[in-house]
Amino acid sequence: MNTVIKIFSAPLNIQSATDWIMSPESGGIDVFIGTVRNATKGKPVIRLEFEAYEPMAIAEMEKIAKQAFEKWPVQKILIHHRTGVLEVGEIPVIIAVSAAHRAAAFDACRFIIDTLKQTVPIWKKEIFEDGEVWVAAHP
Amino acid sequence: MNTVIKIFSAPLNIQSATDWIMSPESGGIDVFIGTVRNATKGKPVIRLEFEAYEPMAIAEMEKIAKQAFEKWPVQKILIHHRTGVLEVGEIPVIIAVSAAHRAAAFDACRFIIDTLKQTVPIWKKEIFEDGEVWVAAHP
Amino acid sequence: MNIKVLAFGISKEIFGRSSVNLELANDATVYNLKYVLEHQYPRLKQLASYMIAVNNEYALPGDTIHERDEIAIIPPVSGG
Amino acid sequence: MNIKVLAFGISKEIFGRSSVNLELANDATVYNLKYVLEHQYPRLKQLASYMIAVNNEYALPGDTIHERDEIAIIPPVSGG
Repeated sequence: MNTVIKIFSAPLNIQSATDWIMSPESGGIDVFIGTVRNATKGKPVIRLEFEAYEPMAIAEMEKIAKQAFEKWPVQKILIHHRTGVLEVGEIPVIIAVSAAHRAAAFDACRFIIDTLKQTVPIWKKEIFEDGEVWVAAHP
Repeated sequence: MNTVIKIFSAPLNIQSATDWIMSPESGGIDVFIGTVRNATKGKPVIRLEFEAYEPMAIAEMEKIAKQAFEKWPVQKILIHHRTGVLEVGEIPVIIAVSAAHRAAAFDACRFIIDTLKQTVPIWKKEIFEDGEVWVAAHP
Repeated sequence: MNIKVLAFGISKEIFGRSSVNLELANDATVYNLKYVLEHQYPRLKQLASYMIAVNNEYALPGDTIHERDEIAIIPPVSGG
Repeated sequence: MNIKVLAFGISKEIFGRSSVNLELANDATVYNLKYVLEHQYPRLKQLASYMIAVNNEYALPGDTIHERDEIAIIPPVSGG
Protein backbone atom coordinates (compact mmCIF):
# COMPACT_ATOMS: atom_id res chain seq x y z
CA MET A 1 0.00 0.00 0.00
CA ASN A 2 1.52 3.24 -1.16
CA THR A 3 -0.25 5.81 1.01
CA VAL A 4 0.32 9.16 2.66
CA ILE A 5 -2.21 9.97 5.39
CA LYS A 6 -1.64 13.09 7.46
CA ILE A 7 -3.40 15.63 9.65
CA PHE A 8 -2.11 19.19 9.44
CA SER A 9 -2.70 22.23 11.60
CA ALA A 10 -1.26 24.47 8.85
CA PRO A 11 -2.78 25.15 5.40
CA LEU A 12 -2.90 22.23 2.96
CA ASN A 13 -0.91 22.48 -0.25
CA ILE A 14 -2.49 21.13 -3.45
CA GLN A 15 0.75 21.13 -5.41
CA SER A 16 2.63 19.03 -2.87
CA ALA A 17 -0.26 16.54 -2.86
CA THR A 18 -0.29 16.22 -6.66
CA ASP A 19 3.52 16.12 -6.82
CA TRP A 20 3.47 13.07 -4.55
CA ILE A 21 0.60 11.29 -6.32
CA MET A 22 1.98 11.50 -9.86
CA SER A 23 4.11 8.64 -11.17
CA PRO A 24 5.19 7.11 -14.51
CA GLU A 25 2.95 4.08 -13.84
CA SER A 26 -0.25 6.07 -13.52
CA GLY A 27 -2.57 7.14 -16.30
CA GLY A 28 -5.35 8.77 -14.31
CA ILE A 29 -5.43 10.77 -11.10
CA ASP A 30 -8.53 11.95 -9.31
CA VAL A 31 -8.21 14.68 -6.71
CA PHE A 32 -10.99 15.77 -4.38
CA ILE A 33 -10.53 19.15 -2.71
CA GLY A 34 -12.94 20.16 0.01
CA THR A 35 -13.25 23.90 0.48
CA VAL A 36 -14.94 26.02 3.13
CA ARG A 37 -18.17 27.35 1.63
CA ASN A 38 -19.36 30.84 2.54
CA ALA A 39 -22.85 29.59 3.44
CA THR A 40 -24.63 26.52 4.72
CA LYS A 41 -28.34 26.08 3.99
CA GLY A 42 -28.38 29.71 2.86
CA LYS A 43 -26.91 31.08 6.10
CA PRO A 44 -23.57 32.97 5.86
CA VAL A 45 -20.65 31.11 7.44
CA ILE A 46 -17.85 33.18 9.01
CA ARG A 47 -15.35 30.35 9.53
CA LEU A 48 -15.06 26.69 10.47
CA GLU A 49 -13.16 24.98 13.26
CA PHE A 50 -12.00 21.39 12.86
CA GLU A 51 -11.01 19.16 15.75
CA ALA A 52 -9.63 15.63 15.36
CA TYR A 53 -9.06 12.68 17.65
CA GLU A 54 -5.77 12.33 15.84
CA PRO A 55 -4.49 8.78 16.48
CA MET A 56 -7.91 7.26 15.85
CA ALA A 57 -8.55 9.53 12.85
CA ILE A 58 -5.28 8.37 11.28
CA ALA A 59 -6.17 4.74 12.04
CA GLU A 60 -9.62 5.11 10.48
CA MET A 61 -8.24 6.83 7.37
CA GLU A 62 -5.69 4.02 7.00
CA LYS A 63 -8.55 1.51 7.16
CA ILE A 64 -10.40 3.38 4.43
CA ALA A 65 -7.30 3.45 2.22
CA LYS A 66 -6.82 -0.29 2.78
CA GLN A 67 -10.42 -0.96 1.76
CA ALA A 68 -9.95 1.16 -1.37
CA PHE A 69 -6.85 -0.84 -2.34
CA GLU A 70 -8.85 -4.05 -1.87
CA LYS A 71 -11.81 -2.83 -3.93
CA TRP A 72 -10.06 -1.13 -6.88
CA PRO A 73 -6.78 -1.43 -8.81
CA VAL A 74 -5.33 1.85 -7.55
CA GLN A 75 -1.65 2.71 -7.13
CA LYS A 76 -1.33 5.51 -4.58
CA ILE A 77 -3.66 7.16 -2.09
CA LEU A 78 -3.07 10.47 -0.33
CA ILE A 79 -5.33 11.94 2.37
CA HIS A 80 -4.48 15.31 3.90
CA HIS A 81 -6.88 16.71 6.50
CA ARG A 82 -6.73 20.07 8.26
CA THR A 83 -7.53 20.90 11.86
CA GLY A 84 -7.93 24.28 13.54
CA VAL A 85 -9.59 27.46 12.33
CA LEU A 86 -10.35 27.68 8.60
CA GLU A 87 -11.61 30.77 6.83
CA VAL A 88 -13.98 30.70 3.86
CA GLY A 89 -12.15 29.37 0.78
CA GLU A 90 -9.60 27.39 2.77
CA ILE A 91 -9.13 23.63 2.31
CA PRO A 92 -10.20 21.15 5.01
CA VAL A 93 -9.32 18.05 2.98
CA ILE A 94 -7.44 16.84 -0.09
CA ILE A 95 -7.81 13.27 -1.33
CA ALA A 96 -5.75 12.12 -4.30
CA VAL A 97 -5.81 8.71 -5.94
CA SER A 98 -3.72 7.44 -8.84
CA ALA A 99 -4.40 4.41 -11.00
CA ALA A 100 -3.39 2.97 -14.34
CA HIS A 101 -6.93 3.67 -15.58
CA ARG A 102 -9.20 6.50 -14.55
CA ALA A 103 -12.32 4.55 -13.49
CA ALA A 104 -10.55 3.07 -10.46
CA ALA A 105 -9.18 6.48 -9.45
CA PHE A 106 -12.65 8.08 -9.62
CA ASP A 107 -14.38 5.23 -7.78
CA ALA A 108 -11.78 5.03 -5.02
CA CYS A 109 -11.54 8.80 -4.49
CA ARG A 110 -15.28 9.12 -4.11
CA PHE A 111 -15.46 6.11 -1.80
CA ILE A 112 -12.72 7.60 0.39
CA ILE A 113 -14.38 10.99 0.90
CA ASP A 114 -17.84 9.45 1.38
CA THR A 115 -16.52 6.98 3.97
CA LEU A 116 -14.27 9.54 5.67
CA LYS A 117 -17.30 11.72 6.32
CA GLN A 118 -19.08 8.78 7.98
CA THR A 119 -16.37 7.18 10.10
CA VAL A 120 -13.30 9.36 10.73
CA PRO A 121 -13.37 11.07 14.16
CA ILE A 122 -13.02 14.66 13.04
CA TRP A 123 -15.54 17.33 13.99
CA LYS A 124 -16.48 20.58 12.38
CA LYS A 125 -17.96 23.60 14.10
CA GLU A 126 -19.65 26.20 11.92
CA ILE A 127 -19.34 29.76 13.18
CA PHE A 128 -22.11 32.13 12.11
CA GLU A 129 -22.57 35.80 12.88
CA ASP A 130 -25.09 34.92 15.60
CA GLY A 131 -23.66 31.74 17.05
CA GLU A 132 -21.97 28.44 16.36
CA VAL A 133 -22.92 24.81 15.92
CA TRP A 134 -21.16 21.43 15.86
CA VAL A 135 -22.27 19.99 12.52
CA ALA A 136 -24.48 16.88 12.69
CA ALA A 137 -24.32 16.70 16.49
CA HIS A 138 -28.07 17.00 17.03
CA PRO A 139 -30.96 15.38 15.16
CA MET B 1 -21.63 29.31 -17.53
CA ASN B 2 -18.38 29.96 -15.75
CA THR B 3 -15.88 27.99 -17.83
CA VAL B 4 -12.27 28.06 -18.93
CA ILE B 5 -11.53 25.79 -21.90
CA LYS B 6 -8.08 25.97 -23.44
CA ILE B 7 -5.62 24.02 -25.54
CA PHE B 8 -1.95 24.50 -24.68
CA SER B 9 1.24 23.57 -26.51
CA ALA B 10 3.25 24.16 -23.30
CA PRO B 11 3.08 22.08 -20.08
CA LEU B 12 -0.14 22.26 -18.08
CA ASN B 13 -0.03 23.72 -14.58
CA ILE B 14 -2.12 22.06 -11.88
CA GLN B 15 -1.83 24.94 -9.44
CA SER B 16 -3.11 27.53 -11.91
CA ALA B 17 -6.08 25.24 -12.69
CA THR B 18 -6.98 24.80 -9.02
CA ASP B 19 -6.38 28.50 -8.28
CA TRP B 20 -9.00 29.36 -10.88
CA ILE B 21 -11.55 26.74 -9.84
CA MET B 22 -11.63 27.58 -6.12
CA SER B 23 -14.21 30.06 -4.88
CA PRO B 24 -16.02 31.01 -1.65
CA GLU B 25 -19.26 29.54 -3.04
CA SER B 26 -17.88 26.07 -3.60
CA GLY B 27 -17.72 23.24 -1.09
CA GLY B 28 -16.36 20.45 -3.27
CA ILE B 29 -13.93 20.38 -6.18
CA ASP B 30 -13.08 17.35 -8.25
CA VAL B 31 -9.98 17.43 -10.42
CA PHE B 32 -9.07 14.82 -12.98
CA ILE B 33 -5.44 14.77 -14.11
CA GLY B 34 -4.49 12.57 -17.03
CA THR B 35 -0.85 11.55 -17.06
CA VAL B 36 1.31 9.81 -19.67
CA ARG B 37 1.77 6.23 -18.51
CA ASN B 38 5.08 4.46 -19.16
CA ALA B 39 3.35 1.46 -20.76
CA THR B 40 0.22 0.54 -22.69
CA LYS B 41 -1.00 -3.08 -22.62
CA GLY B 42 2.34 -4.02 -21.05
CA LYS B 43 4.44 -2.43 -23.82
CA PRO B 44 6.86 0.38 -22.82
CA VAL B 45 5.84 3.79 -24.16
CA ILE B 46 8.60 6.28 -24.99
CA ARG B 47 6.42 9.36 -25.45
CA LEU B 48 3.07 10.54 -26.80
CA GLU B 49 2.20 13.09 -29.43
CA PHE B 50 -1.13 14.91 -29.32
CA GLU B 51 -2.67 16.71 -32.26
CA ALA B 52 -5.89 18.74 -32.10
CA TYR B 53 -8.31 20.21 -34.63
CA GLU B 54 -8.31 23.23 -32.38
CA PRO B 55 -11.41 25.28 -33.24
CA MET B 56 -13.61 22.21 -33.35
CA ALA B 57 -11.99 20.72 -30.24
CA ILE B 58 -12.75 23.92 -28.34
CA ALA B 59 -16.32 23.92 -29.68
CA GLU B 60 -16.86 20.28 -28.65
CA MET B 61 -15.40 20.86 -25.18
CA GLU B 62 -17.71 23.85 -24.77
CA LYS B 63 -20.66 21.62 -25.69
CA ILE B 64 -19.60 19.09 -23.07
CA ALA B 65 -19.31 21.80 -20.41
CA LYS B 66 -22.75 23.11 -21.37
CA GLN B 67 -24.23 19.62 -21.01
CA ALA B 68 -22.57 19.24 -17.61
CA PHE B 69 -24.09 22.53 -16.44
CA GLU B 70 -27.50 21.30 -17.61
CA LYS B 71 -27.19 17.93 -15.90
CA TRP B 72 -25.67 18.88 -12.53
CA PRO B 73 -25.65 21.89 -10.17
CA VAL B 74 -22.00 22.78 -10.76
CA GLN B 75 -20.42 26.22 -10.49
CA LYS B 76 -17.23 26.27 -12.57
CA ILE B 77 -15.69 24.01 -15.17
CA LEU B 78 -12.10 24.10 -16.37
CA ILE B 79 -10.69 21.98 -19.18
CA HIS B 80 -7.01 22.29 -20.12
CA HIS B 81 -5.69 19.99 -22.87
CA ARG B 82 -2.13 19.68 -24.14
CA THR B 83 -0.92 19.21 -27.69
CA GLY B 84 2.55 18.34 -28.97
CA VAL B 85 5.14 15.92 -27.64
CA LEU B 86 4.63 14.64 -24.09
CA GLU B 87 7.13 12.55 -22.16
CA VAL B 88 6.14 9.88 -19.63
CA GLY B 89 4.71 11.52 -16.49
CA GLU B 90 3.57 14.69 -18.30
CA ILE B 91 -0.05 15.85 -18.24
CA PRO B 92 -2.25 15.67 -21.37
CA VAL B 93 -5.40 16.91 -19.63
CA ILE B 94 -6.70 18.59 -16.49
CA ILE B 95 -10.43 18.80 -15.79
CA ALA B 96 -11.61 20.66 -12.70
CA VAL B 97 -15.21 21.10 -11.55
CA SER B 98 -16.47 23.00 -8.54
CA ALA B 99 -19.88 22.72 -6.91
CA ALA B 100 -21.62 23.55 -3.66
CA HIS B 101 -21.79 19.82 -2.92
CA ARG B 102 -19.31 17.16 -3.93
CA ALA B 103 -21.63 14.67 -5.69
CA ALA B 104 -22.25 17.07 -8.57
CA ALA B 105 -18.53 17.83 -8.91
CA PHE B 106 -17.65 14.12 -9.08
CA ASP B 107 -20.45 13.26 -11.52
CA ALA B 108 -19.72 16.18 -13.84
CA CYS B 109 -15.94 15.70 -13.84
CA ARG B 110 -16.27 12.06 -14.76
CA PHE B 111 -18.87 12.81 -17.43
CA ILE B 112 -16.58 15.44 -18.95
CA ILE B 113 -13.51 13.20 -19.29
CA ASP B 114 -15.58 10.23 -20.50
CA THR B 115 -17.32 12.36 -23.13
CA LEU B 116 -14.16 14.23 -24.12
CA LYS B 117 -12.50 10.93 -24.96
CA GLN B 118 -15.42 10.03 -27.22
CA THR B 119 -16.15 13.25 -29.07
CA VAL B 120 -13.39 15.87 -28.94
CA PRO B 121 -11.21 15.91 -32.09
CA ILE B 122 -7.83 15.34 -30.49
CA TRP B 123 -5.57 12.48 -31.50
CA LYS B 124 -2.82 10.68 -29.65
CA LYS B 125 0.10 8.84 -31.20
CA GLU B 126 1.96 6.37 -29.00
CA ILE B 127 5.67 6.11 -29.74
CA PHE B 128 7.28 2.78 -28.83
CA GLU B 129 10.87 1.68 -29.22
CA ASP B 130 9.98 -0.21 -32.37
CA GLY B 131 7.36 2.00 -33.98
CA GLU B 132 4.38 4.26 -33.45
CA VAL B 133 0.62 4.03 -33.63
CA TRP B 134 -2.34 6.43 -33.72
CA VAL B 135 -4.45 5.22 -30.80
CA ALA B 136 -7.86 3.74 -31.70
CA ALA B 137 -7.42 4.44 -35.42
CA HIS B 138 -7.76 0.82 -36.52
CA PRO B 139 -10.15 -1.89 -35.32
CA MET C 1 -11.67 0.66 38.35
CA ASN C 2 -11.06 4.26 37.43
CA ILE C 3 -11.12 5.16 33.75
CA LYS C 4 -10.59 8.34 31.81
CA VAL C 5 -12.92 9.21 28.92
CA LEU C 6 -11.55 11.56 26.24
CA ALA C 7 -14.01 14.02 24.74
CA PHE C 8 -14.11 15.90 21.42
CA GLY C 9 -16.40 18.34 19.67
CA ILE C 10 -19.83 18.68 21.24
CA SER C 11 -19.01 16.09 23.94
CA LYS C 12 -16.14 18.26 25.17
CA GLU C 13 -18.66 21.08 25.56
CA ILE C 14 -21.12 18.80 27.37
CA PHE C 15 -18.39 17.61 29.77
CA GLY C 16 -17.06 21.15 30.14
CA ARG C 17 -13.54 19.73 29.65
CA SER C 18 -11.56 17.48 27.33
CA SER C 19 -11.78 14.37 29.53
CA VAL C 20 -13.63 13.01 32.57
CA ASN C 21 -12.66 10.33 35.10
CA LEU C 22 -15.24 7.73 36.11
CA GLU C 23 -15.52 4.80 38.54
CA LEU C 24 -16.74 1.62 36.82
CA ALA C 25 -17.09 -2.00 37.92
CA ASN C 26 -14.07 -4.10 36.90
CA ASP C 27 -16.05 -6.09 34.31
CA ALA C 28 -17.87 -3.06 32.91
CA THR C 29 -18.94 -3.03 29.28
CA VAL C 30 -19.32 -0.17 26.82
CA TYR C 31 -23.05 -0.40 27.52
CA ASN C 32 -22.43 0.16 31.25
CA LEU C 33 -20.11 3.08 30.47
CA LYS C 34 -22.75 4.78 28.32
CA TYR C 35 -25.32 4.32 31.11
CA VAL C 36 -23.02 6.02 33.65
CA LEU C 37 -22.09 8.81 31.23
CA GLU C 38 -25.72 9.55 30.33
CA HIS C 39 -26.66 9.58 33.99
CA GLN C 40 -23.98 12.17 34.81
CA TYR C 41 -24.31 14.12 31.52
CA PRO C 42 -27.95 13.84 30.41
CA ARG C 43 -27.31 16.18 27.45
CA LEU C 44 -25.58 13.22 25.77
CA LYS C 45 -29.05 11.76 25.20
CA GLN C 46 -29.91 14.74 23.00
CA LEU C 47 -27.16 13.92 20.50
CA ALA C 48 -28.15 12.43 17.16
CA SER C 49 -25.98 9.48 18.24
CA TYR C 50 -22.59 8.81 19.73
CA MET C 51 -20.12 5.95 19.83
CA ILE C 52 -17.47 4.82 22.28
CA ALA C 53 -13.97 4.15 20.99
CA VAL C 54 -11.65 1.77 22.86
CA ASN C 55 -7.98 1.93 21.93
CA ASN C 56 -8.69 3.90 18.73
CA GLU C 57 -11.36 1.50 17.47
CA TYR C 58 -15.13 1.83 17.48
CA ALA C 59 -16.45 -0.46 20.25
CA LEU C 60 -19.69 -2.46 20.44
CA PRO C 61 -22.05 -2.21 23.45
CA GLY C 62 -21.03 -5.67 24.71
CA ASP C 63 -17.27 -5.02 24.59
CA THR C 64 -15.55 -5.15 27.98
CA ILE C 65 -13.51 -2.18 29.16
CA HIS C 66 -10.14 -2.63 30.84
CA GLU C 67 -8.47 -0.21 33.20
CA ARG C 68 -5.66 0.91 30.92
CA ASP C 69 -7.74 1.16 27.73
CA GLU C 70 -7.81 4.48 25.95
CA ILE C 71 -11.50 5.38 26.00
CA ALA C 72 -13.08 8.17 23.97
CA ILE C 73 -16.58 9.39 23.32
CA ILE C 74 -17.21 9.94 19.62
CA PRO C 75 -20.16 12.24 18.84
CA PRO C 76 -21.44 12.32 15.23
CA VAL C 77 -18.41 12.98 13.03
CA SER C 78 -18.36 15.81 10.50
CA GLY C 79 -14.91 15.87 8.91
CA GLY C 80 -14.07 16.33 5.26
CA MET D 1 -17.31 22.92 -56.77
CA ASN D 2 -13.84 22.63 -55.34
CA ILE D 3 -13.52 21.92 -51.64
CA LYS D 4 -10.63 21.49 -49.27
CA VAL D 5 -10.67 18.68 -46.69
CA LEU D 6 -8.53 19.16 -43.58
CA ALA D 7 -6.83 16.07 -42.17
CA PHE D 8 -5.53 15.14 -38.73
CA GLY D 9 -3.87 12.19 -37.06
CA ILE D 10 -3.94 9.01 -39.11
CA SER D 11 -5.89 10.68 -41.94
CA LYS D 12 -3.04 13.18 -42.41
CA GLU D 13 -0.71 10.21 -42.87
CA ILE D 14 -3.13 8.55 -45.32
CA PHE D 15 -3.40 11.75 -47.36
CA GLY D 16 0.34 12.37 -47.08
CA ARG D 17 -0.47 16.00 -46.22
CA SER D 18 -2.63 18.10 -43.91
CA SER D 19 -5.35 18.81 -46.48
CA VAL D 20 -6.57 17.70 -49.91
CA ASN D 21 -8.60 19.50 -52.56
CA LEU D 22 -11.45 17.69 -54.30
CA GLU D 23 -13.97 18.33 -57.06
CA LEU D 24 -17.55 17.59 -55.96
CA ALA D 25 -20.96 18.14 -57.54
CA ASN D 26 -22.60 21.35 -56.32
CA ASP D 27 -25.29 19.51 -54.36
CA ALA D 28 -22.90 16.93 -52.89
CA THR D 29 -23.61 15.42 -49.49
CA VAL D 30 -21.30 14.14 -46.80
CA TYR D 31 -22.10 10.66 -48.09
CA ASN D 32 -20.86 11.64 -51.57
CA LEU D 33 -17.71 13.17 -50.10
CA LYS D 34 -16.89 9.98 -48.21
CA TYR D 35 -17.38 7.97 -51.40
CA VAL D 36 -14.93 10.17 -53.32
CA LEU D 37 -12.42 10.17 -50.46
CA GLU D 38 -12.50 6.40 -50.08
CA HIS D 39 -12.09 5.95 -53.81
CA GLN D 40 -8.96 8.12 -53.86
CA TYR D 41 -7.61 6.97 -50.47
CA PRO D 42 -8.74 3.35 -49.98
CA ARG D 43 -6.81 3.09 -46.69
CA LEU D 44 -9.61 5.17 -45.14
CA LYS D 45 -11.76 2.04 -45.31
CA GLN D 46 -9.36 0.29 -42.93
CA LEU D 47 -10.03 2.81 -40.14
CA ALA D 48 -12.17 1.71 -37.19
CA SER D 49 -14.48 4.55 -38.29
CA TYR D 50 -14.27 8.18 -39.29
CA MET D 51 -16.55 11.18 -39.34
CA ILE D 52 -16.79 14.30 -41.45
CA ALA D 53 -16.99 17.65 -39.72
CA VAL D 54 -18.57 20.63 -41.47
CA ASN D 55 -17.86 24.06 -39.97
CA ASN D 56 -16.58 22.54 -36.72
CA GLU D 57 -19.61 20.27 -36.19
CA TYR D 58 -19.98 16.56 -36.77
CA ALA D 59 -22.04 16.11 -39.96
CA LEU D 60 -24.55 13.41 -40.90
CA PRO D 61 -24.28 11.46 -44.18
CA GLY D 62 -27.26 13.33 -45.69
CA ASP D 63 -25.96 16.82 -44.89
CA THR D 64 -25.24 18.97 -47.93
CA ILE D 65 -21.80 20.49 -48.41
CA HIS D 66 -21.35 24.07 -49.59
CA GLU D 67 -18.34 25.50 -51.35
CA ARG D 68 -17.07 27.69 -48.51
CA ASP D 69 -17.70 25.21 -45.69
CA GLU D 70 -14.75 24.21 -43.56
CA ILE D 71 -14.58 20.46 -44.08
CA ALA D 72 -12.45 18.08 -42.02
CA ILE D 73 -12.02 14.34 -41.78
CA ILE D 74 -12.18 13.13 -38.18
CA PRO D 75 -10.62 9.71 -37.62
CA PRO D 76 -11.35 7.97 -34.27
CA VAL D 77 -10.46 10.47 -31.54
CA SER D 78 -8.11 9.60 -28.71
CA GLY D 79 -7.63 12.71 -26.60
CA GLY D 80 -7.59 12.95 -22.84
